[in-house]
Amino acid sequence: MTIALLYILLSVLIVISIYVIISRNLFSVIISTTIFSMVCALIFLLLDAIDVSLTEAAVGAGISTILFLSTIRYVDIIATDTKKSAVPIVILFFLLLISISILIYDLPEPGKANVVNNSQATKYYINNSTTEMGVPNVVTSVLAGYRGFDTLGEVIVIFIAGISVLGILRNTKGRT
Amino acid sequence: MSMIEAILLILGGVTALIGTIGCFKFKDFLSRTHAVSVVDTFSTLLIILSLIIHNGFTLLSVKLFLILIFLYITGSTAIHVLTQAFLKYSKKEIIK
Amino acid sequence: MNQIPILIITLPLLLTPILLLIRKINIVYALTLIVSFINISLILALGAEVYNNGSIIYELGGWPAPIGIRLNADLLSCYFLTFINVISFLCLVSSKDIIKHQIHEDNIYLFYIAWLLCNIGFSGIVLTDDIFNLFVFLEISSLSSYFLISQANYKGTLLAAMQYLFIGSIGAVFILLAIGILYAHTGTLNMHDLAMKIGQAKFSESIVFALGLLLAGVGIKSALFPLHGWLIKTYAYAPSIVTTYFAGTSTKIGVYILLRVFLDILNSINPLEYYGLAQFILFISLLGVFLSTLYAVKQKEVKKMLAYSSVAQLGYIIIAIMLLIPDGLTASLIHVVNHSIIKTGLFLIIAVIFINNQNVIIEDLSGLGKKYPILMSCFFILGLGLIGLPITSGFISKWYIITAMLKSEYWYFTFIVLLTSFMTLSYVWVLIEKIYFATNDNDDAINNISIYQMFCIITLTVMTIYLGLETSLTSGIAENISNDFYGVTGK
Amino acid sequence: MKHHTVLRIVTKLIIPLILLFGLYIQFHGDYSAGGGFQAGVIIASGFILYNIIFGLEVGFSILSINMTKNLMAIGVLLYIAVGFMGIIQGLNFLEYNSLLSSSKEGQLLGIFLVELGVGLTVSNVMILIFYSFNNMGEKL
Amino acid sequence: MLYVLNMTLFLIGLFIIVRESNLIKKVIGLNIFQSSVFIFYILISKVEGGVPPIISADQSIYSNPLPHVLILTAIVVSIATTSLALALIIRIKDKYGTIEEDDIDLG
Repeated sequence: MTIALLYILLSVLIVISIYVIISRNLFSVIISTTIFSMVCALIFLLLDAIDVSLTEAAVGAGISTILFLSTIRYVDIIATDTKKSAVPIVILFFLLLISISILIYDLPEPGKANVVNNSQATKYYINNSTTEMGVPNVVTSVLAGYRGFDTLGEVIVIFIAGISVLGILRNTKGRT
Repeated sequence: MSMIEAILLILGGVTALIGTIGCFKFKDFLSRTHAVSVVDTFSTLLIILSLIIHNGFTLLSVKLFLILIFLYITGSTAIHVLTQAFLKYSKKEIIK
Repeated sequence: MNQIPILIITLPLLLTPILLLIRKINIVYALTLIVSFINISLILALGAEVYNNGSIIYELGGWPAPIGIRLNADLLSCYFLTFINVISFLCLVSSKDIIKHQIHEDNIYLFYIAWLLCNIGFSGIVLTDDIFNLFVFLEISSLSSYFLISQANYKGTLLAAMQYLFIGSIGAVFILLAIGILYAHTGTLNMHDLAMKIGQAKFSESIVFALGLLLAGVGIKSALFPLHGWLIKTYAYAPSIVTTYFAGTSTKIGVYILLRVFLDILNSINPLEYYGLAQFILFISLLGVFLSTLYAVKQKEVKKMLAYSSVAQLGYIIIAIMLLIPDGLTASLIHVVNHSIIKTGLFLIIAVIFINNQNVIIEDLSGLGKKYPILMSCFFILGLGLIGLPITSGFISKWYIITAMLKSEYWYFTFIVLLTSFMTLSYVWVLIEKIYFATNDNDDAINNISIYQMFCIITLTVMTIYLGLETSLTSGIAENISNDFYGVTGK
Repeated sequence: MKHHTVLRIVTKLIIPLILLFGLYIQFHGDYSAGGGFQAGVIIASGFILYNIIFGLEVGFSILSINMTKNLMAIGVLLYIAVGFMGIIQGLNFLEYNSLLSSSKEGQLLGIFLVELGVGLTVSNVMILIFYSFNNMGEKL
Repeated sequence: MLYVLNMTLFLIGLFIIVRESNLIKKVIGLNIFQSSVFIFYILISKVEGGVPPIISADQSIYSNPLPHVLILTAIVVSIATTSLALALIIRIKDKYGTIEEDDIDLG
């Protein structure tokens, strides 16, 4: 049941991304990106990743849409057609797709990836999160506790984004 | 009990589907928004009602009820703003 | 517990938010310099300890290896850390007068914060022992470098930053997916653990896919030949001090990741010997060396010429690694440091002299020999180093590369190295001829070169000569490292 | 947006709800989905909604650009300071055991403080980015 | 098979970044590209019959929390990249007058 739904949702994602290629109206492209993010959030929800789902919904459908819409206030809303020919790149696309499909054929099916999901670290997190940290949500305890250094890096990344946007957009005048 | 839930849920799904079909079927903007807004509010009500019945009277049901209220307020406001924008800008290029 | 490895990352990190609170240019500049200096002394202390007592492992949060993240300071990390931080310090010292002309006044404190964060990213990449943590630090350094590049006021700057952003993000996502596939096969993210488990995991095609993705991602970061396009634009259009900094560090980090991933973590499956991957890279880089030297000869703009020369020199480094013998690794490690010092020096001289110029074309150099006698003799020595003539460090690294080639089965590559050296001679000679033998018709005022900038340039020149005469410093450590890498497998 | 009565009233009605939800996500992240990052984004979006409806000037009077800069720096500082507590007491960086006498309580407090730092930084960075995108021409 | 769909998405994202000339569409392509990798990580973290990794007394099988943590970090990186790219786009429009990469003339 979950797997069937996943197939449907992933196909929806592909349809949306093809629409992104075809459509030349930036406004509808941005709105379809929002839908893309919502469908992604649904997929994450189906795969038990509730924290990721919440984040994707808040970021992809919330903040990033606001940023995109803030941007297209300043630019032309209709994108011009690219002059490059599509044929060679489409052929390349299918060749790559076929070769990648052959290469990744031996990855474990979702739900049966035992090497990963029985690994030492994962077991440790699940067994000891409540006793060592007193935090039932394992994602939180791994995020802020066991792998807190990654989260420090994450905070720095967002800090850089802040100062960069501030520095890039400073003192630019004469815009409609 | 589960019968009622199922019926409500299916009804909700079907109404949402009808609303979406209406959105594609109608030609002009105002009837489209009309189709979506009215039907959507109703289908939300049905679906959340079914979920509340499923859960009984728990904290989760209270949360669902809050979601319902929130959706009612924001959904209708959004449609209101859309229509106002249409009335204001319908001669301009933004809306095709 | 030895706290030095974490202090190297967290001390500048602690400073960055404080700098954002202060916002006064002079205080920000002074604090940045002080912390960079403390960092160098910490790194030297760490290096001495690692050299004497072996690698230091630091467990963050006290969690042991596969559960938490840990840092691993071994000889290779210290080697890279040292020269990256020294170069960063020298560039910072000489930056003050230059960026006043190129960067908006209100942005200068942000510029220094981003600089520190970029350097933290580099240090973190080099020190970490967790492969996902490496990705995080890679993104920290990339994001801050997009910002640093975008700050110049040249015509192509914004477009160059944008294109670097796209290509850099593609590379990062490739690396992310490759990490995911490796994780799917081994269930661990710790590098040591991964190195052990990847050997036990059964062979699978998706690992080959991961290898390809890693190679592409690392190739983008280290400007491997067909993926070098961003480097030229970035070097030409970034603020000149940023170009100086990146010329010595940014691509070398790519080389570090290549070494770490392909020769250390994945060593047990011999990734470079799959389907002749090493030979493939070898021939591609050889072609790259030849073509980019040719482009460098044709260039009229000095910055672009030096950028193409960087691509060629990186080609040498990659070729030396791909010979897959200990001597080759030694040669490449020596060349990494020597080339960084030489290129930083050359770019720094250009940056110091041409503060306001959009493009520096060769004609601009005419007659500079009389105006700046000391600077230009430094330029001359560094130019000799770039060609690889004796008494400079460039000679030592060329010597090691050629010896390594003669020892391997690819002895005929030496001809190409000699040929490209002659081509290098031709374009460096064009510059030197302009400097000393051409007369200048326009009387531009002589820039005031501050004593600090002079000090940095002379330091770099002296280092070039010193490393050319006293080879035991670089080659001793480099040989130790390559013995560590190849000694275990007994090749 | 002076004449949009419905919009203004509804905004006033739902912004407290959004902020409340953000705080719930922030402080209930130990027991259910959520954490500092999500909470920061949600709180920021509530504030951004306020700015969109009532204009940036009103927003600036509540939270000026300098204030957002300071707050985002303080968020990062909080995180690093918690990390340095371990070093000061002779343990490792980010070792939360040192914060309180009991190890488990220390871990809980550490996670709480760290998430608070993340939330503070993220919400202020998002607001700052929104300001920068929409306030061109004035001094940032 | 799910991975093939996922990789299709991956390639479409790459295709958009490489081929499109409009910078905003490129950024959207980058988002799609990154999302496909996020989905890949979450796909391998699923455990059959598992529930979300919030420990409760009446459950014993949980999905793997580690990839969730990694992807949370990666999403943050993605939004940071997006905001930086959009800021650059606004400046590019300001400076060159267009956001079509092919039309920008550095001449």
